[in-house]
Amino acid sequence: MKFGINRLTFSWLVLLVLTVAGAFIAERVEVSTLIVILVCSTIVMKGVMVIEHLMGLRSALLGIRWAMLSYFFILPSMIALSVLFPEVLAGLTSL
Amino acid sequence: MKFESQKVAKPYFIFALVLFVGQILFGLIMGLQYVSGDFLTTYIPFNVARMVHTNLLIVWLLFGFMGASYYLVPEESDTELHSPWLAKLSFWVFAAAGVATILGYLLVPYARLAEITYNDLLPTMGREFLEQPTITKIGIVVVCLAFVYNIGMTVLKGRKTVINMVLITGLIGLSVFFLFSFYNPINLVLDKYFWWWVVHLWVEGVWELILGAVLAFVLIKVTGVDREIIEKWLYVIVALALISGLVGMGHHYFWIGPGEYWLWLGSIFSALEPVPFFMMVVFAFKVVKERRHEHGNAIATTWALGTAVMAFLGAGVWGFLHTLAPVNYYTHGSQLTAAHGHLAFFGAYAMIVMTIISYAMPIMRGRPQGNPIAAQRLERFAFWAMCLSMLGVTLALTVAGAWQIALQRLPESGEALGFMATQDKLAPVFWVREILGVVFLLGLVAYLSSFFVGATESEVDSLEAAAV
Amino acid sequence: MADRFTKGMARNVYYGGGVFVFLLLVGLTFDTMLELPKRDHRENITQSVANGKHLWEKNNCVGCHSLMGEGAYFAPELANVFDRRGGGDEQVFKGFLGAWMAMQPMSVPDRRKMPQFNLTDKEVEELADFLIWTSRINDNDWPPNIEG
Amino acid sequence: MAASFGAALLESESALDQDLAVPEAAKASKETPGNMAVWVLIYAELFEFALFFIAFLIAKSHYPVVFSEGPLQLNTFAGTANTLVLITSSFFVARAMAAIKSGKRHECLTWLWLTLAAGSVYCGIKGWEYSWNEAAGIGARRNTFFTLYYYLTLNHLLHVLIGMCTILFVTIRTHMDIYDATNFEGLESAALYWHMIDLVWIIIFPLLYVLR
Repeated sequence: MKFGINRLTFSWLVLLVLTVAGAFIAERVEVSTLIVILVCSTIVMKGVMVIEHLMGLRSALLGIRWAMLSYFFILPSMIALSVLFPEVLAGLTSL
Repeated sequence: MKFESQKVAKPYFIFALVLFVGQILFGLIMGLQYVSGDFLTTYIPFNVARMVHTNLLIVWLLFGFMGASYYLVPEESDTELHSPWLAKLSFWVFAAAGVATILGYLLVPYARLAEITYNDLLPTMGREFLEQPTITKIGIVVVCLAFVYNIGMTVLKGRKTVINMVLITGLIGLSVFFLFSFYNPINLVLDKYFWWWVVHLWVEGVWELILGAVLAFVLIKVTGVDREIIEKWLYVIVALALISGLVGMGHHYFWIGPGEYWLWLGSIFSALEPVPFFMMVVFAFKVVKERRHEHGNAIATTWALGTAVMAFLGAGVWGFLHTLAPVNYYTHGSQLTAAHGHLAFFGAYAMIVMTIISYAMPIMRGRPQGNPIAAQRLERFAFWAMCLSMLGVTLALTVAGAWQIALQRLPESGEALGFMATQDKLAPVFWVREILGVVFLLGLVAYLSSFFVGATESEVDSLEAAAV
Repeated sequence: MADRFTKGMARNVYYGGGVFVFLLLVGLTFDTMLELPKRDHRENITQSVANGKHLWEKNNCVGCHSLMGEGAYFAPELANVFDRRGGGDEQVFKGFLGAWMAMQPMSVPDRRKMPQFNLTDKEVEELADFLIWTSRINDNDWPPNIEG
Repeated sequence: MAASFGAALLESESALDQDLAVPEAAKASKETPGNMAVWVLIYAELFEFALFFIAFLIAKSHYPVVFSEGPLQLNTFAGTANTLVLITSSFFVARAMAAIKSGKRHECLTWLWLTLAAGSVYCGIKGWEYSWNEAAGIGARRNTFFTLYYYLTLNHLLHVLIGMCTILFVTIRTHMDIYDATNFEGLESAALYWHMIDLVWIIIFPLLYVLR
């Protein structure tokens, strides 16, 4: 159990660092393709950490875990794509 | 089946499913008229198709509720039904009146139907869901009286279980609140105000009691879980349904005339309305997990779980999505309302009727442990086809609604697109809805055909062995 | 559910809570009935408005249209059609409605079709009066814009 | 995501099937936290928010100017602070779960109260942010960006409040000694719901405040 608690604390610290770093970068640096990908990657990383460690889904039924994880891969990818290629999305959604 | 008189439920269930097919067919006609205005329009104008679609829904659900009550009340009360012949008689009366009314809708123009049935003596027609001629409404009251009398007498002479008591309060409420359909004042605001006393107090009030009671009954039967536990849950669920749902009616009073405090009351109470539905999901999964025996009718369990989940999604989640007054200001009367209506009616009420049919019908056909494996497999396919396609229909309508709001409601006057221009833009989404509607029909056909799948030889042998 | 929450308590919550909230609803309804005359301007309901409402019902208009957002969503909202098509002038609106009803069903291919109801001039006038009266109900400023 | 509603049901069904085959073994091997009902709720909520996110992205692609200026006017400090607070609250609630599983009820209670405190801090910051907006002349009807900003953040705030009520409820029940090392399903379900609220904010924060 000791390991479990350590793992929680570790995840928490990583999440804090990721958040602060993300916000710092976004404040200081002009948004570019690289930044968009970076920010969206931090969403994925944070999501996966919360799901796997804080929620404790690492040993859960496959369907439940898979659905949660795929949410955190699909949505950030969609965000990245739509921020990088807004015209394509606008074109797709105007009829 | 413990009592011979439970069998009167059978014609009710069969006729309910026949009407269900009709409802879906008319739904498909309307779906096509949404995108192609000329389709059948000279024979079945949209308003007629819609009237048939919604009235068939109400009537088949009532048949389903009546069948469910005739089946479960004798078993719960531990006594024969008070009067089986009255139940049979009211079946034929109700069926004849229902068919005549639908034919009336289809064969003569509505204004002519109003004249033929002397609507001017007591004008009650022409209001959404209450389009029935006054004479039909009186017929419904008579049938309900006979029904409640029959069920009430059975409960009085037998065991008064919690399921019985909740069901009977629901049925009495259903009959009593229907009386408001005869009140049609000239003042439109009053008309609308009390119109909701039928419609809202039915679907978000007393029908939930019926839903809870039937669900609890099926769960007791298929899981064998201790009655005490199930009854406590049932009480809490229906209590929350009433506490949130009655004043939750305020969410219909936002924009039809009543005062501003309804904006607060309606928002707060109806925001609580998902709670009983969520508790139903918790309850259903908990009971199934703690089941005491394996019932051979596994698909009935699936229906019961599915009802809880889909009712929560349709009534709870999709209701909550647009129930708060500031949001509802933009969503009221848009396709989003239609999205919520479809999933809520299907998930809560259509599915609870199919749940009890799935449980009771095999027993009435001499298969106490459920249908043969092949039939159950087909029924399971039908279950998924109907649930997923209805979710798809709801999603399509949700997209249509959001889009409609963005084009027609959010911009200021002058910049906003008109209604018809907006609807033209939504055509692709309406096509998706129509296609998913066809999938739903296929699911329904699969469901109906599952009744005709017989047992394999080995299953027949084992059944006979068990009988001996 | 904890054991200290007994079935008896659950039953009391059901019956007690149900009755209490129903009485609350009745009380609120009573209060609303007192308040409504100020909001629904019922003093302006003439015989013509009343006849118009019957026409609205007899022809099942709500089977396609919505009125104050309630009804079918197949055809435009009509509680504000007076503002949209009449621009505040009753005679203009009546002229419009008469012409509009007369040209149904329109022969635009694939457009949603409105049936021909064969209303007399007097009936069109009554229907118009009903819709004009409806547009003046205090409905907390719904819809958000003139398109309904 | 309709598939994942399906997944939840399928899951329950496949669990059922397993149980049919090997009743005892299947029950023992199930390590999924919470009950099936809370998963239905979580998927439904995530799905609802996914709809809003997609609507936001589509609107963003149509009004690029408004949506690139919008985030600059928001209080990024408040957004960042709230992210940190929510992540921390998620950590607290995970510690509470770890504590109850090893039978430390008092420790669990401490973590639960800390979770509630973090939730309150979140609401406080949100309130401050809204009043800061008001002082800066930002309102919901200013443009599409702010309409969606208010709809999303108010909706999320509402979920935080619902989550806090749930956590308070299970905290009281923990006080009443209802949960222990073998019986903690209700507590765990509340904890999972709380994590879901955190997860949603993890997406909202960069979407509204950072990416422009």
